[in-house]
Amino acid sequence: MILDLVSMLLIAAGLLFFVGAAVGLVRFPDFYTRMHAAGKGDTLSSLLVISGFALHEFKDFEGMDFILALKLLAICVFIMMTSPTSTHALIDAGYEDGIEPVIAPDAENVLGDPTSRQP
Amino acid sequence: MMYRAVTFSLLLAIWLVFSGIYDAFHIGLGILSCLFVTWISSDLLFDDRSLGFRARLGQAWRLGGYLAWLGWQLVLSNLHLLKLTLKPGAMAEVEPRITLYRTALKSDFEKFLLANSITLTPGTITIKILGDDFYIHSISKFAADGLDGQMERRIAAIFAPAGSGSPSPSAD
Amino acid sequence: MKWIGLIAVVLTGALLLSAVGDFPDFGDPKSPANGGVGDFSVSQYYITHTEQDTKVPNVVTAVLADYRGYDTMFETTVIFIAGIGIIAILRSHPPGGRRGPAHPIDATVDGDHQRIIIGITCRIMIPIIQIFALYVVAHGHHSPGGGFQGGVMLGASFILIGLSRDLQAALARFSERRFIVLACLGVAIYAGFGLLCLLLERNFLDYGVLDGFFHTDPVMARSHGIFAVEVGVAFTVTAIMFAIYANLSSKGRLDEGL
Amino acid sequence: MFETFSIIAGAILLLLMLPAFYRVVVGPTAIDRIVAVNVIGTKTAVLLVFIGVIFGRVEMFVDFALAYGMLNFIGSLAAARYLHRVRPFYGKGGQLAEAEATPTERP
Repeated sequence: MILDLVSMLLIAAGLLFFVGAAVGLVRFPDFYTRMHAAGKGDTLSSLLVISGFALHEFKDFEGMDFILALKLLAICVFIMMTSPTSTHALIDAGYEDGIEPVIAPDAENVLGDPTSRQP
Repeated sequence: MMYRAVTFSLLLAIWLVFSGIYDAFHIGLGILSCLFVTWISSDLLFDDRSLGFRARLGQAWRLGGYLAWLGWQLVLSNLHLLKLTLKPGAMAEVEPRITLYRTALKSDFEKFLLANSITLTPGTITIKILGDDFYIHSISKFAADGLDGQMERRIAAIFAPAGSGSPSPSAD
Repeated sequence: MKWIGLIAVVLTGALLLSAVGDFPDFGDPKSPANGGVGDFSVSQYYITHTEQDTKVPNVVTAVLADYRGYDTMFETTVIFIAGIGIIAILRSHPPGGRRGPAHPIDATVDGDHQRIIIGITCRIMIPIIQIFALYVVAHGHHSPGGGFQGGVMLGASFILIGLSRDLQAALARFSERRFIVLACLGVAIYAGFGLLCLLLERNFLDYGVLDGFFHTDPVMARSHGIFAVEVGVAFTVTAIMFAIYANLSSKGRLDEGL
Repeated sequence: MFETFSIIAGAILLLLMLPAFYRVVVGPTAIDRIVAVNVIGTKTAVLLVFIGVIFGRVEMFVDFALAYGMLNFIGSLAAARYLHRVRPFYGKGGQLAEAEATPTERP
């Protein structure tokens, strides 16, 4: 019972982070900032939701439950490996595609104008 | 040869976790598949083969500790992002900037770990790596200030234990 | 010539459409497939008899590769023909001759991040994806999956090599010669098992007669026959997936790719 | 109890795809749409685990989720690589191109 409650709590927290990512995806001003919401909000929330389920599947403390929980954790590891990489690949492609970033007034873009790098 | 054996046993462990059916037929198929994958892509999993098995085991152990620390950082980063998105009026705190971060890490795998850790934690994403320079997009000033080199020190400690003093060669 | 083709297509289409009216209604419980003719129902038969007929727990796999194996064989052949068609069209007349890359690659744009971040992630992921793909192929009997799904993932792992480095690195592992041979081999395995049954004086793709070949009883032989056929499907799908990517991304020149 | 909770949570997750879908429709740049599709893909992978828990067949749906995640990863990498190398939308979607009168074209 306690295990169920904890896993529900984890799933609820994951959903909260999913909400944050979804709202950020709509509200943020430019492509680069939206990428923050898209790439990271999804990672942690997927991890929380799936580990919540892994905990729930652990109810009987049998061998097969352990294997099933490991299988669910494999998804977590997979997301943790691939999500930053695809985030990076997409943001880099956006930069090379000439999308101008919005920069705060008190900072400068050290990387230079993306469209000036045209070959 | 040893690396091939390690690859094979890792793959077999993955197969056994996924399979869930432990009769002779399926385990035999698993061994055949693992041999096949080891044959076609054993050079992919481990790139640098200069280190001994014991040193690798130590690295893997410290890597696990680092990943646990990273998980906690991930929670902090997402709380910051959640505040930025959901709190009314917090949108003014969104001050995106691109900063330069110069690292002392040498090997490719260390840089890879640093870049992915940066992408995962407080409001920062690695856009480019040119030599030792990381170009990082941060979503706010708070996030940009989070890059204080603590992460780099922890990564360096994985591959060069404090006792040895000498920088590690390269690591996978 | 164009007009003859058009007339043939229109006539065939009209012929097929004219048969639609004779079909049973959508979801009709009394249709031959659902309710059956007399006291014989096809779907009831599959659900109740699959386990004792073939010892395959997954009814869908049994229907796909055994009861309707003929259909699946030609699905595999369709994939094979699609791949061969793409290879034939793109390889015979690559635009701009065989010299020079399709997309000129700018080394300054690449930086080190392509090699470091994407390269290392893909390097670690590829063996894991391959073992997962083989797991999907091997467990077609017990979980949804089998030749088509596993083949797609195995082909995708080779595509990932091409994406993380360049097409040459992928072709070094899985050359043009190899993927064409493997595609043919897959179809040949499927049709060959069917033909073997025919030679042993049974129906095409009736695996029960292969009990001597697999050293088991006829029921297990059907189970093993389904597995062998799935492996053939996986071969073809893997090879064709990669062949389509390699040819389309380099416009048939097989040089640099994306 | 847990099943009801899973159904409700899954429904919320499904509704959360709508903001991403808004991004797919509105854009404004092509890569924004790709990112949004990627986000929908990640949510789908998680939703498959939900469905598995509701039907009580987690071990089966985990395979779906993993396969879906893999193909999603490969798809987004391929899209990024294509935009990076071929640049079909170069300067067309960025805010700079809207400000400039002359469109920039890749030689």
